Amino acid sequence: MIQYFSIILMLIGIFGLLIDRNILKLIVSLNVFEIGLNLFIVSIGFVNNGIAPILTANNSSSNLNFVDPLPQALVLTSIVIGLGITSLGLAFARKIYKEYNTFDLNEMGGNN
Amino acid sequence: MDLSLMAILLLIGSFITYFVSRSNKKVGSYLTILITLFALMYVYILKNNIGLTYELFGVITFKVTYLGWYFSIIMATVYFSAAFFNPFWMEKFLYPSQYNLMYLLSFLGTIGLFFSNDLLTIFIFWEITVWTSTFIIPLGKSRKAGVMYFVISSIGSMGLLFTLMLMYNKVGTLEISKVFNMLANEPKLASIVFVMFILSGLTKMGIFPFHIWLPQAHGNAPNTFSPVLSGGLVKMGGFITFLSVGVFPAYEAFKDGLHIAGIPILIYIMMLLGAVSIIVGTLMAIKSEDAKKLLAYSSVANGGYILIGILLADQLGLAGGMMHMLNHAFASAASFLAIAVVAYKTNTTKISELGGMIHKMPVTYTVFLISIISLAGIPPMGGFVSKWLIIQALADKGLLLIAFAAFFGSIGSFLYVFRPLSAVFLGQVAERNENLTPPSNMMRVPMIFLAGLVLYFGVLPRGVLEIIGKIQASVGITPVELNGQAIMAVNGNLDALKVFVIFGFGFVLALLLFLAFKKPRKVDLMDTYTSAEFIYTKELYHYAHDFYAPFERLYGNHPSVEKWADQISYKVKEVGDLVNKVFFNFNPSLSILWITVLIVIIYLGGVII
Amino acid sequence: MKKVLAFILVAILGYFMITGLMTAQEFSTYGNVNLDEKISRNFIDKDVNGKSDEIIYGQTSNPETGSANYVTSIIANYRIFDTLGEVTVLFVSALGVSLLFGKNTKKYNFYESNFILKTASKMIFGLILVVGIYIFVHGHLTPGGGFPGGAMIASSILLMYLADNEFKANINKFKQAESLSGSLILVIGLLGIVTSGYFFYNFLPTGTVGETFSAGIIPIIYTLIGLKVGSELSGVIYNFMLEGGEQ
Amino acid sequence: MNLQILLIAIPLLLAFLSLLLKKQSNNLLLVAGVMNVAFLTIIQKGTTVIGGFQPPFGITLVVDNYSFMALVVLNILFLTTILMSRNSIEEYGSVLLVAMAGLNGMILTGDIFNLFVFLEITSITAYILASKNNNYKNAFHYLVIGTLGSGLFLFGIALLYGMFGTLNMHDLSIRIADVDSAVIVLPTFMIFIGLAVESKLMPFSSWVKGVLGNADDIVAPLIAGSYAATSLFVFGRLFSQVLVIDSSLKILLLTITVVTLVLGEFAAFSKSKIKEILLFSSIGQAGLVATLFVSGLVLPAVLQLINNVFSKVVLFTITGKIAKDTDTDEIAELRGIFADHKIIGVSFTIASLSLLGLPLFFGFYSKINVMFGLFSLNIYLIPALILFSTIIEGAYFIRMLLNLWNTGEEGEKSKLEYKTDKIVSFSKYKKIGVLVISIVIVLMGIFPSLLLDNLYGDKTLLNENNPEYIFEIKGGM
Amino acid sequence: MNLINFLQAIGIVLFAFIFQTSLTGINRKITARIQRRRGPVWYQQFLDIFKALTKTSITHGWIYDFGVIMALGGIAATLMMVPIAGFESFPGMDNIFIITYLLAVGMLGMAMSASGSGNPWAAIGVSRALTSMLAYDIPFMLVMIGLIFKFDTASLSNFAALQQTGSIVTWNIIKYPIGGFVALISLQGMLGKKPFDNFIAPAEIASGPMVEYGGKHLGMLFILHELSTFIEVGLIVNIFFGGGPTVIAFLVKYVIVYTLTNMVSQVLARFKVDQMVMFYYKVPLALAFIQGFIIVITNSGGVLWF
Repeated sequence: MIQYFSIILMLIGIFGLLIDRNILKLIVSLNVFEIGLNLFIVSIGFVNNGIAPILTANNSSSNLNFVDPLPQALVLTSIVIGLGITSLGLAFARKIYKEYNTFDLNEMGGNN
Repeated sequence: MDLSLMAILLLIGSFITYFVSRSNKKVGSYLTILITLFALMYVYILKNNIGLTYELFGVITFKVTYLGWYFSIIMATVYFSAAFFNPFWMEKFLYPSQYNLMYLLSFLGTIGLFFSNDLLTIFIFWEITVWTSTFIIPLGKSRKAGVMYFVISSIGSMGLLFTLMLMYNKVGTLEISKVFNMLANEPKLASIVFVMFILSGLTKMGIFPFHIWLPQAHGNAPNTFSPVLSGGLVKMGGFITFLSVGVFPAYEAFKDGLHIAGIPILIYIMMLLGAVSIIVGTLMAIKSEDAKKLLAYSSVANGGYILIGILLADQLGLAGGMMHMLNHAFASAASFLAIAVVAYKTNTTKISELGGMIHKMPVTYTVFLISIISLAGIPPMGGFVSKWLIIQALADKGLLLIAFAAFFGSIGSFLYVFRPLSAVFLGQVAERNENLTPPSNMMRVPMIFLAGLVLYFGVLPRGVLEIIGKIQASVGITPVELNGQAIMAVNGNLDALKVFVIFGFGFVLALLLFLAFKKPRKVDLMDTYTSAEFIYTKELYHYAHDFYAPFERLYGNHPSVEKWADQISYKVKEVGDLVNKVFFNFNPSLSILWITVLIVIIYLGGVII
Repeated sequence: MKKVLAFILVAILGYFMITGLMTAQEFSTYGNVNLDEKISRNFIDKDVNGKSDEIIYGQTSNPETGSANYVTSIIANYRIFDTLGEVTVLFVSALGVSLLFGKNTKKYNFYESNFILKTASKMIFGLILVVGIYIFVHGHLTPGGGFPGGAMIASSILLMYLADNEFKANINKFKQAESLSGSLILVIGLLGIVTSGYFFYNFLPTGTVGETFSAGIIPIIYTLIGLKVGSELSGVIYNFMLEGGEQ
Repeated sequence: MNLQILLIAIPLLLAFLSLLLKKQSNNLLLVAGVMNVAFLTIIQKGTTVIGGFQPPFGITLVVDNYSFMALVVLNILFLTTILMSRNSIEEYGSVLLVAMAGLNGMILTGDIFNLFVFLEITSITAYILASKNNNYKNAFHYLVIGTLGSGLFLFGIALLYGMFGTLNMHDLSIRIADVDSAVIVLPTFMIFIGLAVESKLMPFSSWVKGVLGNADDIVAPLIAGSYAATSLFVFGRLFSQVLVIDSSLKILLLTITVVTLVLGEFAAFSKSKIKEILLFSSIGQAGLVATLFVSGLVLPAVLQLINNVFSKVVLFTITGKIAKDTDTDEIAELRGIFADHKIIGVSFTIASLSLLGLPLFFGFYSKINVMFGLFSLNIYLIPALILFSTIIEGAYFIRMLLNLWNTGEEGEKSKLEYKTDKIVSFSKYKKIGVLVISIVIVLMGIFPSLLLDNLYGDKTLLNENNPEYIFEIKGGM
Repeated sequence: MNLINFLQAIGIVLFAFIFQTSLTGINRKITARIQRRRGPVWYQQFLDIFKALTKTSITHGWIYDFGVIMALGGIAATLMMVPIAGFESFPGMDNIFIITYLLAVGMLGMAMSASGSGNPWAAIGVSRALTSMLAYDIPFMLVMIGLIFKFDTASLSNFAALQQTGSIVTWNIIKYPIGGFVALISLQGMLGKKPFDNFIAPAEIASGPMVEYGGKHLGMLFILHELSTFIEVGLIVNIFFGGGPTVIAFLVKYVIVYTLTNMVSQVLARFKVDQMVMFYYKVPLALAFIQGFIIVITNSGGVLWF
């Protein structure tokens, strides 16, 4: 079930990208999209009544029913990448604000 | 005599010329004369090894044939004689060394084209010629002309490339003698290939509706290059056209299809295009105000004759077309050179600004007279023989429409021929041209040479017709029948030599009559009867503008292909702007919209399938 | 109007995507994944380079990778090249931020900071720092690792910035730490080539699964990553804190 | 022991170190570039695994004919670019170092998720470069589109992993080979979008205009040269080897690419600024190359790609410099600019003519190969469209060249006194660089075997899709 | 081609000159009668010509003289090729196209000399002359194409011979009435008779090609005019009226045709040059095409009606 909600999150992000003109909102929409995506990736790896892929004193054998650890690793990577991009985007946003004194793409004009 | 060696030598020579001209442009321009002369002689000697093949860089293959030899002799002659003018223009050019380089490279391209043994070689040299000459044209008055020239030529090369690829994919070889054979019994494919292949010929020869580049390019190119363009490069189209009916089994392939007066419909349509370009060229030449543009339009018309003659592909027509190619090459080159002399002295080619040049440069006038009445096909010049052959062939086939165009062209040519004769050379000399120095002998030499050739082939056409006969025999057409100097046509024959003698005899009679009476009194040109008007300025005496006003009125508002071309380019621009607005908006969400839409489309496709 | 259209479009898209997922058998029902069809099975059994028997917490010694946390074993060992990549991503984006704000000099002052806030945040600062360090040191045993740890360190710095107007972290120290730790990571990788011909080869003994000093280079790398991430993020925060100096 | 990892590791290491020695970063960049080109001579073809974990579990770096070609092209391009425009690098040395590492990684990696990571690295460096000279708005535009694209790319990867449970490309290709290709339509298209944004296919390339339209003489050649080359090479590897699709999707992809080609040329025709003409033409060229890759013609695609990127580097370097010095790239204002920069002008001309595929230049060879390839597939519509677009291309390129060489308005003789009064000064690095590249273009045009013999063993003109070009992503399994 | 031929040629020229000139004189009288005048004596034309020749004239430079000589020479040469009643001074040279094109040489020479005089009126006149040439030649040529296609010959004597097989019905004017009609209209134009005489009409003397001429130049142009008239009428007679088995028959036909054209011209008004072009391209051209198509179709086995 969860993967459908993640899809819906992604769609919300795309919707935001479609209608928003405000740079910050655009960045937020991007983040929403990415979060949905990450959720989806994690959801791929879930195994029915599986447990977290960590060996501890309680569940000490690798023959236990672990969930797929690989998607989690991928998600970690993609989260960090998202972070980097967000910081860069925000930096751009601040520069643009310095230049145009607005966050609204329409008010900047200069199309073509 | 190795042909590929010659190609290499030309290549090296052209670059040597370039570097020499970097240091001293005069010397470089003299080098162009020497190199073209060398090439001319080299090609002439090549006649001994007809049928040999050569190879270059593993890709390019040459074969020496009568066809190639004939064409390259023409081309080399034109380049050689035009080269005499280069030294005088070196000062006027922005890039003299580049001019010399391109001049020789384009020459190399044409020679290679004529001797090439496979379609790929043809294409390579075709493109070389096109782009090299493209860089010469804008040195003149117009950049747009260069662009138009390149675009229309590349339409042609597109057709060439398409044919090439198609045939290679079908046959697996590119050798000209083999590649088209299988088409004889595949009419559908053959028609595609025929059209695509001859397209290149039409574009280069300036056949309607591709004629628009000639006036632009010829009219605005540097005066030293216009002769080459009109006398030389246009003939590449003739070469392709010859291949497309001589080597290409056109008549066999279409023998089952619809025929008009014994001509397959497809070829007939091409002939009609030729006819149209004769008429269009004539009418436009009649009304054009610039001497070079006038000559360019006359090349359009003559291109029509050449196309028709070659497409007839029979004993007379082909001979006529091929010979007309030679005559037109030399005649138009000579006339362009004459105009070049005038332009060199007076810095203008507008007819209405000139006049009375005969008093300043009688030799140039004579050359111009000879060459231009040969263009009009008036005896005893070469143009008359070839036009006579073509018209005989038309009468023999009974092609009325084409014949109408041919007659219209030849009579109309009297009109546009007379225009520059009278308005540029005759009449009063304008004040600003009063003290012109006569042109130097270096300019006179090539003009007299070419004019002499034109006259010679008009009086003694046998030599050239023998070569043409060999060419015809090589493609399985009965060679034109000769008897002494007389040409034996199916209905009636022409003995150019006798015609010349009789004409001379009549001339002598008239001369005697003239001398028999009192010597006339020489009066000034201003001293004329003007029906009680008193005019004191020579310009007012000079009737040059709107020479054929009443006739031009009749077709004043004609549709013009130039306008269509402009509209096409404008449409392309519009589409481009649309793309620019729709896809390259500065607003990211638009492209996100596109992405989303595309994904939806994908899903829809998934659902549908 | 535009919103409506956009909504309709997105709705159609969503409909298609969800139905598409429902029809595809891999995604239709949540969680019926058979790990044996996936390469992760070998990650869990730690038998990528040949069969090894069952891994037991606290007993198995010198397995392929020593970390008890499978995710860590993947991040810091099996797919460490990805991790290097993401470190680079952080690095370059931090670089970009510092390029954008490099000319800035003056620091934002959000509000007048008072004494209580300063002292309290100083105390919390220490705690957060310790926890962060713990997290990336124990990354191979417990959840967490270099990135969360680094993020915590950065958050402590952020706290100090917010709380204390006079607080001045030495940005050059950050930069040095960043570049040194990054270089060290690569050096370790190259050492692998020197020792055994494989980039990032785990050349240290992997020890017993579950012990603190196990898993070979994983803790070292995680520590370095933690330092690097921490300093990078702190640098980013620092840059965002600055203003003025822009033309 | 294969050293291709050094192509990535060394620039990365130098990038990290360059934070400490800020002053030296540009020299470090040059060092890295030179070292990478040097490494090309010593690395041998084969596969290496990271961390000693066998494929498909570990990450592999693959050097085969294809990627070796790509590496050669990329590193030489990169080095020449930074050498030619070293004065414009300013403080972006470290970024360029990372970019170098990322680009090499994109080409080398044999793991699809790792590809995503490197894609992100390169695109972030691209965003930063795009923001050079206060071009923030367009950079942000690029960032939004690029991020969404790579997000979709990741989505595709996730779907693929969910379906096939592996990330190694070769493993993936094997597993994909025995399922119906209709199954992978969605992930394939997602990945297509992700790469299309980077390799400038329409309609995903709206960023190009803003970014390249205002880029200077280091950013423009990089993005239109190295970045475009890399993303197209990766595109080729994925779509002609891994995600081999033969379904309605293929038709759609072909439609997109061909439409990109034609419309790109149209748009370029309608422009009057040199940069915009060039950028639209490179969009068109990207469409052409992508078309060839999707139809499975690898050799022609690679040749066309090489021809395109080398010419574009020359053109963009010169144009960027001109625009920088004269604050304009309107053709009409730059009439006869080459009159006193003959060398630059000649190189510009040679590059353009090679793009047009005229003989004596390498472009002719690639064009012929493209045509033979397409016709050998017995498809006639696409070649016809390509030829048609070549005409338009010729129109605007020749128009540009003639106006840049010759002076004077229409109808005036081309004389020196009408020359534009704009002043440009080219450094000797630029002169040498562009001249060398154009000489190479001419040489390869006259003796095309030079290139191929050294990389692949002998090729003659008329055979395409030679088996040796069908590269293999062996994971050692 | 030996001396005899040339002597015969001179003879032909002289004969044609004398005959046509006197015929012109007669026609001047006929014209006068039509206009209810007495008119000049029949040899008036000779007097005019010799008077002109003997007067001192002016010249505007060598091209002015050369043009006249070239024109007269060209026309004379053309005349030498026209067969009269099967008698040819130069056998085998009577190809229709050679004759028509050689005529053009005369025209061109005259035009050159005229505008060599530097008088704008002359240039204007020449432009009119050439334009009308473009008008009247083409329908005639088209008809000729049709006939050549039919008879597989372009030689005038052959044409004449082919029509002398039977009675009058073998004449082309009977067999191809449309073509004949077109040819006659064209002849009207060639001879510069009304309504197509705008370039050499008497009223144009002051503002036509002839404006500058006087003295022997004018005289030679008169001769030229007579000779070219002979050629043109001769063409028509040879092609459409079966030439002449005997010289007498030829000359009779000749007189009839010429006088007819002259009479027609007396009752018609004059066209402006553009009107003339329009006329020729409307009616005669269409007729010529019809005639041509009829010939071509029937010859290729097609049936026109029933």
